[in-house]
Amino acid sequence: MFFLLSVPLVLFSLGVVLARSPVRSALSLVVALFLLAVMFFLLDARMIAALQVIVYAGAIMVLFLFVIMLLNLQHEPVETARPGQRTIAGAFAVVFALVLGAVALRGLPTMPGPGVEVAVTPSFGSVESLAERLFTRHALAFEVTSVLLLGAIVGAVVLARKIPR
Amino acid sequence: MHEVQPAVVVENVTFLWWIPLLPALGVLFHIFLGRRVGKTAVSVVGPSVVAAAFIVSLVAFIRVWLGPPGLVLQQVLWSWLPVGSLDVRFALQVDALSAVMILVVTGVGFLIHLYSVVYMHDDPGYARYFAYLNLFTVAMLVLVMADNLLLLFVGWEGVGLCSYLLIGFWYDNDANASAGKKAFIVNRVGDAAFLVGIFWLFWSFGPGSHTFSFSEIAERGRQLSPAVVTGVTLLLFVGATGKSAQLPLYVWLPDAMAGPTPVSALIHAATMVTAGVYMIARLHALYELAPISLDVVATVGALTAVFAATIGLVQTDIKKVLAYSTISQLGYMFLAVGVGAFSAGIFHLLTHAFFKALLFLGSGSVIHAMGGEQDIRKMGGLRRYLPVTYATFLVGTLAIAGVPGFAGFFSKDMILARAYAEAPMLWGLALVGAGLTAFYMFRLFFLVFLGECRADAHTRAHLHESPRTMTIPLVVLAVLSVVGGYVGLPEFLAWGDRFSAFLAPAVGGSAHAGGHPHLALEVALMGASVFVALAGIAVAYRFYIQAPQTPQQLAARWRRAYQLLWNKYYVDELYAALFVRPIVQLAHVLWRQFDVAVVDGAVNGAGGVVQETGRWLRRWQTGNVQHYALSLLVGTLLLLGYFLGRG
Amino acid sequence: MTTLAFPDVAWLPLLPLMVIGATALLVLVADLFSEGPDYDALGWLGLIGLIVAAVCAALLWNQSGSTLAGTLVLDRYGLFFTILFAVGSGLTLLLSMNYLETTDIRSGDYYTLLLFSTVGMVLMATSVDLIVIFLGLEVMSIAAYALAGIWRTQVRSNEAALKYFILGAFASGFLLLGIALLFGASGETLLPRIGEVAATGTGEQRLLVTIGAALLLVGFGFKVAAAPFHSWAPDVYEGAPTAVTAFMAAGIKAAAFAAFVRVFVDSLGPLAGDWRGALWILAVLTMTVGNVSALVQRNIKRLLAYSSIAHAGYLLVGMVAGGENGNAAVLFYLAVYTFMTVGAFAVVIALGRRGQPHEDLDDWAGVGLRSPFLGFAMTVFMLSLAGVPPLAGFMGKFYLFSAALEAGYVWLTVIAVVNSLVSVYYYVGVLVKMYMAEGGVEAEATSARPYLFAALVATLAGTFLLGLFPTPWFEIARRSVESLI
Amino acid sequence: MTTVPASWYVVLGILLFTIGALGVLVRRNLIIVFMAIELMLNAVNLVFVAFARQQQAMDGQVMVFFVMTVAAAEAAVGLAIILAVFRNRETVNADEVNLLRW
Repeated sequence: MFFLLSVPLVLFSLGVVLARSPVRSALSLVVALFLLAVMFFLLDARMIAALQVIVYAGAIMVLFLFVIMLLNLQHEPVETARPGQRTIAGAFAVVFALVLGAVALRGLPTMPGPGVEVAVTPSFGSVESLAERLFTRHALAFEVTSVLLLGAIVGAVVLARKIPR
Repeated sequence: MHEVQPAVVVENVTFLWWIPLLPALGVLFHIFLGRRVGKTAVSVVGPSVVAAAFIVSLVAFIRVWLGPPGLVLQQVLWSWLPVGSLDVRFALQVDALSAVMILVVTGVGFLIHLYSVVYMHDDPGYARYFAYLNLFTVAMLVLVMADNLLLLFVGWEGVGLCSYLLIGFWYDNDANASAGKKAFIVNRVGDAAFLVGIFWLFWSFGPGSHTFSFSEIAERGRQLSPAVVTGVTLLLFVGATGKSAQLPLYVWLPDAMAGPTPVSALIHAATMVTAGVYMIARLHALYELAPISLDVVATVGALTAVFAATIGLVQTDIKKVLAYSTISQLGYMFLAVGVGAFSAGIFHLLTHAFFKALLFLGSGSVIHAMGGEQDIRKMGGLRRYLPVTYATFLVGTLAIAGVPGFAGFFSKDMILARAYAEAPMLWGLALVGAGLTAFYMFRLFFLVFLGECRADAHTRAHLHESPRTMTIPLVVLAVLSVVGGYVGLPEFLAWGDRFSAFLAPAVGGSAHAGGHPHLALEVALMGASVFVALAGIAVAYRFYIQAPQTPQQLAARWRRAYQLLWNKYYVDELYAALFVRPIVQLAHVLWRQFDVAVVDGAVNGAGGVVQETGRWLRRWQTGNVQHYALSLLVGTLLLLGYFLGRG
Repeated sequence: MTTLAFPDVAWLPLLPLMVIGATALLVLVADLFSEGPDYDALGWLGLIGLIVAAVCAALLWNQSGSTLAGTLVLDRYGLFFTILFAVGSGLTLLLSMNYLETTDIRSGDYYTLLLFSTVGMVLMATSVDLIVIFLGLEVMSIAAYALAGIWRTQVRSNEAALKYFILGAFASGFLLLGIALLFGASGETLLPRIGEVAATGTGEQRLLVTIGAALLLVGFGFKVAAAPFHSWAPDVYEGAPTAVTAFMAAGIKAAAFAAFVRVFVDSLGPLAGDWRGALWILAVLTMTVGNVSALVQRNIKRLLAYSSIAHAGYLLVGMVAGGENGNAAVLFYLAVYTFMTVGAFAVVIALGRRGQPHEDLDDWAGVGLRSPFLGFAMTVFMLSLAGVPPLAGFMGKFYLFSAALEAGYVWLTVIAVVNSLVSVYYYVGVLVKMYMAEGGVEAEATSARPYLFAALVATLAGTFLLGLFPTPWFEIARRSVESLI
Repeated sequence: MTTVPASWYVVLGILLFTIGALGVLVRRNLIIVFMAIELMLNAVNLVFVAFARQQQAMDGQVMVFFVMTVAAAEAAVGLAIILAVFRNRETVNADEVNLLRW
């Protein structure tokens, strides 16, 4: 099941990065996000999986598509490509993935705490359990998100509002 | 040498701060009102604030002089850094050493301010000029009145800044700008060492309360390991070689002559460049704990003295000659402090301030009269046109050449006598330097004032003596260049060495405390230096007054006499071939190859490398956001690599 | 339905935060009812709010405690930074009030965003929960992205916002991944718990923590503009509206350091052996790149940007030194830096006019002579930045470098001293332009711009005060770091 | 069904993170660059959820909630910035936004 999901996930992610048309990139991203939601579900994060679909695939991606349509950008701007940069960036990215991947593989399996194969309590990942943590232990962070969103709204409005003549 | 440390008597007073404050008020006046109130007001305020500071300094001096030996006037303005292990205060102090220095700074400073009133009168940046000059005075006063090393560093940086500004005063001239830059870069090197020295000293004192005051440094220095003291003192000395233009950091000073002449007189001859000597004298207790450092100081001083003198032989720019002679004379001062004759070094500092300021101001008067010409090959015979300048310049030349009776003689003799006792090799070097000094100074004098006038007709028609405001400082300085030496006579004459006795509480044992040289020996040494000086003068006379005409004229008229003279001249030739020419050539080599190529190259090179690096780094800043992101990723990888490499 | 036990709220630790937040909302609402073109009232409102917040923080000085499940603490460290941010933002507000008149920026939004950003900064300094620190950083940054681009008709302002945003979000990704790894190692995001794992965890846990620390270093290194994560800074500083640049140089850098120091000292302290070496390298690189690059700059804002990078390097020296003195020196220097850099930018603003920003150094020729006050102010700020005694910058460097020496980092100190001496070159270069050349522009009389004048006087006073009487302030900084460690 | 260890999910997350970072580095279109950043954030979310499962700590899932909020806030401001750039320059090509340099 993991491989069934992860292979297309990686492919669609690459699609985001490699597709020529921005719309195709965006759609690849939507699919990747859906696949991620399924993964969350597999990891007993039910509430998060639902939020992923609603907030990400639903709201944020619509915003992206909206802007793409607004700017009417059908194709990638002419590539003034420096092939060097792609190669270098690719090489560094591969090294980065290898290093961190190796660390994760080395560091994790023997870590204390149950692995994924161990069952969890039924309520793990439910709305209640999430809310229970969110409104107690993370009450401050939760309040801060309101400030964050308000600030973002003000910022976005300031920047995108029609320029007064 | 310093067994008897006279007890220090500290007296708290409240008037010391007026000494730097008065010129500081002058700075504010010039900057904020200078352009509005006009030149007359600036001309009055500029010199008079310094004069007022001089009067206050005089009061301080007299109180120290008449007070008990070892009296230190002190004014604590406020506690600057009373935290934890530090208790540095903003405190001014005047002991015997500082008393001498503030008199020099304000006294000579005042005369040079006065002189500038006329000299700079037509300059559009008149108020600006006086602002800088006053500011310099403030910084220099802080430097010499500081009671701790940090405050001294405040002044140290301040004078450097003013010097930099004043060298580049005529900013529209590229040479000036680059000279200013050079001074700046070279002094960075020195200051870096200086600062590291201060930090190291602070660090090595370890926990406990530090005031960084000089008395504390003297006291605690004894508890430090000799290696640390040697290291610290050497680093501080590197700073001094930068500020006081010693080997190998002297190169900026000749270029600094691009600034206005009164500036050269004040900053680059009389006061700022002596800061290094002052600093070592001030920290004499520390230096005395580090014999190696003292040896280095003395050796560098002696080498510089000879080295700069040889270069002085072949210079044709009147101010360049004086510049190299300044470097050379500073070398004598370092030699003095290096052999432990701190009061002799300060004594020479004092007399040098008089006669070198005189010579610079005199050269300014000459340049003024010649319409800006500085090439001595185009001068000559100026005696007729500039009688006052001529007479005073002669006094200055006699003084620097070490002719008996003039100030320079006494101070240089004191140094030589002590050097002979401590390090005969260095004494020999210094003696050679003295001869060379007499030679090139009189060469300068002869070429400028005697013989035929080689100026073009236009310049000659405009030759005139400088106005009173310029000649009065000359005369005053000339008088000082004579009588200034009599405060420190050799022990066996009249009232003896009052100067060293006065300074003794501040800089440790008097010059002769290490045991009197035998009277006969002292007289012999004196004779040697007199002989060398006179020989130098004689050679100069022969070369630049007699020789040019003699060969041809005599050859044409009297064959026999010509033969005779020819033979004599042949001796001269031989002599010249054997001694003079190699020296001259060496001088050329040193000047052209070493000075210009190596040292200049190194300085410009170091600056250039940094600049180039800057340009190179700049190319990475492409403006492309993805390049930036890439650099971020690369940085991340390097960090990860580092952390994993350790773990 | 389960009942949730909402944690007990101790309100005192929240007080300064809530005052600033309430002020932001108040300004936001007031903006709806105010008619242009004079928005001074909004500026005053913000200023009063910040002053009240600073006073509250000062009154809480001897209190301590925590609130909301221990995620927010009341300690001197946080209070010190709260006051510092209030001062920095207040000064920025003050100089903005005259600056905005010369731009097309609508003041109401501007002030609101500035205050929101300050809220984020205070959160970064007072929280001990990584997730709250991250959210605070985002609150601060998102407002700052918008502020950088707030002069919408200016292409340079747009570009600055874009670069800041793309790179900022990119760096946030790394920071977040770092937090994720720390969470993976400890199952927590509270700093003390992570500290325990870092100290006593198994080898695998510590491996994760180490890598997480490296990634956190990237995120914080980016925000403080440490090389090689500095490349955004020159472009963004140059392009952003000048008042915003001042805010970034003073406030945002200080906030990033506040979180940086707290996270690394408080929770990653056991790994100090690892990260000190990395910081050593970063410090050297940052100082050198900043100073050397600044030598060849012609634009004053860009020059100050590189100078700001170099200063991040000096501050890292203090972090490497560590201990009470090193960390206190960082705090002290941040306070010093706030005054001098805001002051320098204030002079830049004073020289600009509507449509003519006068940011090229050639425009500065002779300014010192024509406008003695501006010249004097700039001289003080430049010399202070260069570290010339007895100004504040010197004292700051003195504390930083002697802390490094005390900790035994001799070479680092030497490199830092050499660097600060190199920096004198370009700072004095500005002075030379101002005093030694002719032909620049005429500045508007400062008396016509009272707020700007007030900001200049305040920053000058700060620069002198911290330089001439540093002790009580350093003592405060020292007390502030006592609560760490 | 879920028999793979949590570390595999973490590795997958890191892989996705890297793909996102690669997108930031190589794409010219600023909107796609921005989408790549969103992908990076999502990759971190996966890491959080995996850790949460392994540690049996709900906090990891709460983190995801916050990251989503941050992503939404960034999206709002980021797209507004890109819009503003487009209005002034008629381009969303990263290579053409390079007035500020050196």
